[in-house]
Amino acid sequence: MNASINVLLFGITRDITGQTAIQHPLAPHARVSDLLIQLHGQYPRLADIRALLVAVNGEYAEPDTKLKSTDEVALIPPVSGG
Amino acid sequence: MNASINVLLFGITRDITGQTAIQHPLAPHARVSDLLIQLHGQYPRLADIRALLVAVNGEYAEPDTKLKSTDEVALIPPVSGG
Amino acid sequence: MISLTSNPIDIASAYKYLQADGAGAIDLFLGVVRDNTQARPVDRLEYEAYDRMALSEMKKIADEACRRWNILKFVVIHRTGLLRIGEMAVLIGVSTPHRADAFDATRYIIDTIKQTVPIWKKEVFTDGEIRVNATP
Amino acid sequence: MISLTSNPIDIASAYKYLQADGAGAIDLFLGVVRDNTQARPVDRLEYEAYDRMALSEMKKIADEACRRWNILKFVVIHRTGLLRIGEMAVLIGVSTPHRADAFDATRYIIDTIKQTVPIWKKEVFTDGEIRVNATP
Repeated sequence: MNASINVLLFGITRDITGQTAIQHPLAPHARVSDLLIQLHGQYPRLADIRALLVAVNGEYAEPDTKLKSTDEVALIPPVSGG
Repeated sequence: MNASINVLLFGITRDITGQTAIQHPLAPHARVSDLLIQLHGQYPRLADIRALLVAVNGEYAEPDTKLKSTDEVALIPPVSGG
Repeated sequence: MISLTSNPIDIASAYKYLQADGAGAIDLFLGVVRDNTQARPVDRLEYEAYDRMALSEMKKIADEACRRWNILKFVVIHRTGLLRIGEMAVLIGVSTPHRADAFDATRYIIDTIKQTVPIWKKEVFTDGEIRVNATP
Repeated sequence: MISLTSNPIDIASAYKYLQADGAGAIDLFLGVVRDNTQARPVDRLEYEAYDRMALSEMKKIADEACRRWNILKFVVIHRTGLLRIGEMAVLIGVSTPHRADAFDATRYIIDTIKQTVPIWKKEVFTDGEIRVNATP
């Protein structure tokens, strides 16, 4: 049984993927940067976003943050609220 | 017949004079500074006000502004609105 | 819109007046009667104005703000008479396309009002003492 | 008070909430939907938020403002969903004893919200084109 992780999508990442969330396979010891590389492979247009950040459990995360399958991950393209 | 000028009083100048306006004799060719000197003589406590300005017809006036009897003069102690 | 009034200032109608299709930002500054001045308990304030000149000086300030910033609409309302704790003494409102102008203009208007507009505040402290012309 | 809401923002209740006996100044900033972006006519906006994180990021910003300035009460309300021209997208309100703090804190809060809070705007132009993620 392979582990997977839930990735929430917002803003332009919804338009690129056509989805509001995806289940993505999670390799053991995977970090945020590993997940991003895989998602870029799957959705090349994600690489066009000039500053794509990742949140883990509702907090901005660093590229070397480790992931576990119970984490809530979210792709955060440049915000435009206010 | 002596000319006179109407002087409106506001703020602390009302408390000092006990009035909201006074009629003051107006010498020929009198300027704002002449009027202030006379009023200081009559109400010495006016000299305690750290920056007493004078308005003529609703505009801040200079000490050398000439006065005529039809002018509306007002004593403007430091303002404290807002 | 510039006014002096002895009635309570209504924020909703000021907001309504400030609306403009090109407005992306509205800043509203409210000057309120606080319960103390330099830690001394205040009971109430009384504002007195040289009405005609207060209006013309407020207009000069608003005109200058309109020269300096891209202002779509503005409201300047100063209350006179007896005011209790929590009541609004002054409302300044500015609508602009972008927010920096709204903040800068509103701040300029209130700062300048406090320097040049012939309105005077009498502070009545809870111990009964009255102070005239304390500049803040 | 911090909230995200899909209902129209009510300025009167925000003002009521901001009142405090020690407040001498209240600044209210309203971000409003304007009829154009860079001279291009806008029909409507749609705001989408990562709710849980938007709330926690707004709280961080307000907490930091409370550390920097003497704030008595604050209100931060961001609207989500479909907004028409003239509707309020965001309201920031701060009450303080003195006015400089109210202006500085309000401006800090709105500036920082635009940088860090996960809320996204979709602009729908009158010609039907949709633009996502244009940062202002």
